[in-house]
Amino acid sequence: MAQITETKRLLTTAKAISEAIAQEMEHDPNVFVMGEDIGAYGGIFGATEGLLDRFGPERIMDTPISETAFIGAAVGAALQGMRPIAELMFVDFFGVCMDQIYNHMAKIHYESGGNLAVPVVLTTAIGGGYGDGAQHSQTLYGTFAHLPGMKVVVPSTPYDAKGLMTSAIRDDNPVLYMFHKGIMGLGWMTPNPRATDHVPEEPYTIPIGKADIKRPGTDVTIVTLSLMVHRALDAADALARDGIEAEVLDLRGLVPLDREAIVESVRRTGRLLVVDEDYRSFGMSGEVITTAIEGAFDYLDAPPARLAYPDVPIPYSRPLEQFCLPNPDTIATAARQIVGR
Amino acid sequence: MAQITETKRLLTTAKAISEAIAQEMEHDPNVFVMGEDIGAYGGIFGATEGLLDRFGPERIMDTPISETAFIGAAVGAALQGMRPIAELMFVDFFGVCMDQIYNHMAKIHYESGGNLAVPVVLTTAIGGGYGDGAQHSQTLYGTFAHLPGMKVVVPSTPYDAKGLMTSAIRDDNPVLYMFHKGIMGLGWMTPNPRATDHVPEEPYTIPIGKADIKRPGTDVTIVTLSLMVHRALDAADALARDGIEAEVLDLRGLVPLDREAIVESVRRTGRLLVVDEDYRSFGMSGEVITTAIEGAFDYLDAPPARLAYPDVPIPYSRPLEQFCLPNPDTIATAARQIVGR
Amino acid sequence: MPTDDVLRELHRQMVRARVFEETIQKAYFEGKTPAFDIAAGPIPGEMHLAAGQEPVAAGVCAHLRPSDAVTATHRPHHVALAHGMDMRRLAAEIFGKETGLGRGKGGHMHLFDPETNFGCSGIIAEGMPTAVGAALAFTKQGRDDVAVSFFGEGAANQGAFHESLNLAALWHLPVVFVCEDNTWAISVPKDKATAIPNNADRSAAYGIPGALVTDNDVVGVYEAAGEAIGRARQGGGPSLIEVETDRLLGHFEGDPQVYRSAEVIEGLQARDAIRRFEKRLADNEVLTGEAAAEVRTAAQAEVDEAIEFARSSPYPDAADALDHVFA
Amino acid sequence: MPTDDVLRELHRQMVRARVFEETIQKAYFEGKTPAFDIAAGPIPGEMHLAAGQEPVAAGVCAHLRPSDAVTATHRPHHVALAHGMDMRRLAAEIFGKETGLGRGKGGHMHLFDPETNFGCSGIIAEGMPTAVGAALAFTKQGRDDVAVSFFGEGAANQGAFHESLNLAALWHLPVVFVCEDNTWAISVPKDKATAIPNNADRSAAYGIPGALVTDNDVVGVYEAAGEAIGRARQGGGPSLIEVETDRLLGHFEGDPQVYRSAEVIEGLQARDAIRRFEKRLADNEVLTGEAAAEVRTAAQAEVDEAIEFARSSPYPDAADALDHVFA
Ligand SMILES: Cc1ncc(C[n+]2csc(CCOP(=O)(O)OP(=O)(O)O)c2C)c(N)n1
Ligand SMILES: Cc1ncc(C[n+]2csc(CCOP(=O)(O)OP(=O)(O)O)c2C)c(N)n1
Ligand SMILES: [Mg+2]
Ligand SMILES: [Mg+2]
Repeated sequence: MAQITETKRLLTTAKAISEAIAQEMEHDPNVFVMGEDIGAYGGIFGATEGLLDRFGPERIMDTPISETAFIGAAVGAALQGMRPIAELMFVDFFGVCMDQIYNHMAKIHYESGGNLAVPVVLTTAIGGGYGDGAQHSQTLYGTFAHLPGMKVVVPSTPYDAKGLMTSAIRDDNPVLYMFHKGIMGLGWMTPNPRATDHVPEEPYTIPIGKADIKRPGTDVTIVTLSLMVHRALDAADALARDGIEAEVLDLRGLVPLDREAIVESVRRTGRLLVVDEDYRSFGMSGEVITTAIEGAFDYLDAPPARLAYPDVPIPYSRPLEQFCLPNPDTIATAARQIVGR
Repeated sequence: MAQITETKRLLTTAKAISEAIAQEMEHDPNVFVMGEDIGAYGGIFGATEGLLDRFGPERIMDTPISETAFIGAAVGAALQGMRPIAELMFVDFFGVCMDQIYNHMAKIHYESGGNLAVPVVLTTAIGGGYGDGAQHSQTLYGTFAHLPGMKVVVPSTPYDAKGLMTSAIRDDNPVLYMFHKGIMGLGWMTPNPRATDHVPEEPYTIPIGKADIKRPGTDVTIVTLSLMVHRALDAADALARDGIEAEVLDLRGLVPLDREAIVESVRRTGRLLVVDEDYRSFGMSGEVITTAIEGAFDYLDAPPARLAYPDVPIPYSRPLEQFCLPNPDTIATAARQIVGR
Repeated sequence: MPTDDVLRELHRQMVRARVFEETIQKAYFEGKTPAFDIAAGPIPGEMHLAAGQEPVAAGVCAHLRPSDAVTATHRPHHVALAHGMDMRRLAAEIFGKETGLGRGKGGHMHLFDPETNFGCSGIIAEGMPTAVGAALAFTKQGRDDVAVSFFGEGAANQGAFHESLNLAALWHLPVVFVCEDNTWAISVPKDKATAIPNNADRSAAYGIPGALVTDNDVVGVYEAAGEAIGRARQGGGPSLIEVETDRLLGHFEGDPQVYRSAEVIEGLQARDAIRRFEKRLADNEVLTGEAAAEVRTAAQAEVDEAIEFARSSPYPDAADALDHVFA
Repeated sequence: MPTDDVLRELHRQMVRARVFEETIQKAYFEGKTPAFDIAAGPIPGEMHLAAGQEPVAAGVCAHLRPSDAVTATHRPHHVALAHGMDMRRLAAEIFGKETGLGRGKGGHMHLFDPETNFGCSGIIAEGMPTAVGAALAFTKQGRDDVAVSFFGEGAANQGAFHESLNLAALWHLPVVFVCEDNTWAISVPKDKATAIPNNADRSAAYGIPGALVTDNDVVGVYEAAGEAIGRARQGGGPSLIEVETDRLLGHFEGDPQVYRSAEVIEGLQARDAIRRFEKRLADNEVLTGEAAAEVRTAAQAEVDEAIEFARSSPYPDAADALDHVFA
């Protein structure tokens, strides 16, 4: 779990991310940022706030709405020794630039037989729940995790967000860094108390590919990530009141997938519930369950189950969207079913 | 299984597909085809061979290399009552036009509350094994199956290919029709004896979303699709020589997924092996295993297993690529492990 | 020069759109004050209003009939209304109600109306290929309908712009591409995004006519669009029109607009196209101040009725979220 | 007019590329006759040869140094060799050997060479943004290197073309975009894909200089490229050059070429740029027929040595397929 040092220094996730970027830019002149509205605006979700004033337009570069060109330019610059950070404003827009992300950023290192590195951090906002409709509300981490060649980081807290961003920038591989709008601590989003937390000022790293037990438990393992970690923790509190101790395992990312942590926890609890804000089928929920089957089949006291976003585009109207999203009640109910009480 | 009528009429899969398109174009003036090199060339993989001579350039339209524009145009034309067929030459190119495919073709019906239909058939070639490298050899059916709003059809035989194409064209929904280069019966690809087979001349349909038992068996269920069906059938022959009767279930597509067929077969055999030419993680193999867990957990005599393409970009060099692809030997070995003899 | 009746109709359409959006704006902030929570209130999510851009919609759509296809953007209300969309079903969709255009599934960036052949997309420039496809269908169906694609100046640097114009020109399709140049793409000004001053000049890259309308002039739009749409309808192929217009409000409601000064914003308000047009109509004795006020009153009544319809309509059943994935 | 030494070097580079590809072509068909099986023989997969297009590569790369970045396409050999790529490691990669540029992982469409700052992509037009990014890096690093992006005329209708040129022009980057117009995109001729006759004219859409080189003339390419590359190197920003060249062979080996007649193909062969250039050099007494023959002999020796290196090199271990996913 996150090491809390004595002095409490509270930051939102957005500030934790921009601080990590700023600290890396301070000591590494090769780091720069490109994206739409990441300059004067500070990033639509605040991930680059304050950076323009501090580093100027040469290193904090607003771009045209040309994702293929500027994300491809990040790849090209990385191949020349730079360490670009490029922001895809919403992950939902990946379709206009997926070729650069996936046929180039993700494959060149391999195609070159390891002779070239592509140290790009591609940041993007994920998640809905606020009525933004089918083209601005998805998570899609399963889509990217299925395709080899990029690491996929998906933090849930300010502390993890800073440490993982520092690791992502220092990583010699392309890293897709997906931040959920609901964990950024934005003043204009539905408040999430855990989106502001203690974040040490000095730079630190968190290893990419290591899951974190956000709440230890003995009766059932709830595997999830991003905003759903908070929903699961709320559910776990409710379950605890009924004497059910749920362990909440935060994957913190999907590539590399911390299969050991999943297997180890499921072996202990004997029960698995996967909570997934991405589409149910052919994604994260099936992979995590299969991982448990492969590593903990004989330890299972009940069939693993999943609570995921149904296989439907994201509806706009509030009752429709809320119906589709896992929430503490539905998570707790699903966990109770698995535990059988 | 495919009903074989008395008179044998042998067609390659490519001819079976172009025949289905031609027959639908004959009786439905709204059907037309757009794509690169689908006219005089007949489609790089022969799916539109002969159609230009028969229907002329007004209905068989070669396009510029502008996938976003012409696939988007297919969406726009479908919204006006046409029934376009658009060909994305290789699925590997999806990244240049994924927004039209996925944010538009797949979502407009839902966003319109069911008021608009988008009857587009998007055909695309999948698969490798012939040294075409990381950008021309993928299957990626898992990527598309994860995203809601489109049906995903992936035939393995000439008979299925014709019936499924007829169904796809008549379907009021967008249908992604993925044909594997290795099942087309092309003169310039490694011969596949099952890529030429009896195909009735009269139009017929095969329901989208219904799996087919290509070989009945009692000891283990091998779930797969596309070219891997043929690899699995070869493996099953080898297994039979050792007295192991493998059932080969051909999914014939992933959306809708025929979960009943998977569960029914696994309940009978008690054992499941998923063979997947797509990348191993976060894809089809995990979804099929999870489906078995959800529907047949108490019937399992062994943990379900998977043999899939490893999570690496497709290497060019023959020994490297062949190492990654499932083949009859590795399938038989995996099946023997599950059966335990 | 358009007739006085046309001038009055152009004015009426601009006012309808303005009043509709002013009213939507009020409703949008219900439940979002004092603390702004984008998810709260009767209208959640992003809200992109077009105040200042009404001349583009009114001037273009005056030449269209319901069977002509129109594709718009994330900022679609002014275009939808000018093209004749039922205001009640539009409002109901924005309120997420069962009676909305998409039964509440689409929302304000995803409006689809078979009645007026209207669609829009929240993805920049990606509504353009759909318009090209509609025009392709028209030629195949022997219809003399045209397709009009609205997009912002920021969209003109997206690949879909290039591919769509080339394909439409190559196939000589009846499409008119209308670029709403309001200077801004969220916080990024045109000159920080576009390598040349005018997108109209990019028409030469496709061998099609290009027209630039300056000063947010609805009559200029009306005339340029009339020519382009008439040409397309008669088989003369596609055109590109760029209109210099103004975005009076933030990119979306709640936009702090840190990227432009209060002076700039006040300057924009001061040259509000509707007020300037009303003065001109009054000077030319086409429409008196009183008559203009009546137009506004009538528009407000129409809008209030539509909003009331939306408010009083039921929400869809939650479980309906699972319907309409497949036909 | 280039010096005689330059003319001879241009000729030598064209001949090297031609001889290399003639030899690769023979090896490609080993194991593929009588029955053509694309997966069989020492070189599997698609094989795109550039016979006829050597003037473009030679004329442009004559102005480059190894630190200048070059991105090419699915048809990359002539460019790679002209830019100085080690022929042995190129050949070894095509043969899928451990000693290849990418240890056999990339193949002929995915050649990456840090020594000559060379890369290519099998996705049409998608090598262009990478070149823009290289140029961006050069400006940040204070290097006076330039980036050159090669692409076909068919790529000029892909969105990436538009976005790349706009971004390079907007940021005034040292990139030169070189369009190899060989008329054909597989089976689709330029006039069935491109709305205007010359892509060079599209430079105006970005406010950058455009040049058209006709008749597959290596000297014309050399001069146009010299101007554009010099300008870019001195901070003058990007340019677009289109060269009318010829694809003498099929799109890929095994292409039945049903889309063009034998006469057309013979016509192309008859105007082979290398033979025409040799005649011109002989007429101008720059290079005698004998000397030209020697150049070819020397090239063949170099090529044979490279192919022998490739053939005699070991394949990578099968399990190495799992390496190099991550650094
Ligand atoms: C492909 C894509 N990239 C980015 C965005 C985010 N975005 C929404 S509106 C907008 C600005 C659009 O500017 P413009 O095209 O000028 O239209 P305007 O907002 O001025 O009406 C951006 C960048 C998007 N929706 N789609
Ligand atoms: C995005 C994309 N679409 C289609 C293809 C398939 N394809 C490979 S080469 C080619 C033709 C390219 O023509 P051109 O750009 O003129 O280059 P040339 O082959 O003539 O050198 C096509 C369509 C591809 N590789 N990438
Ligand atoms: Mg704008
Ligand atoms: Mg070409």
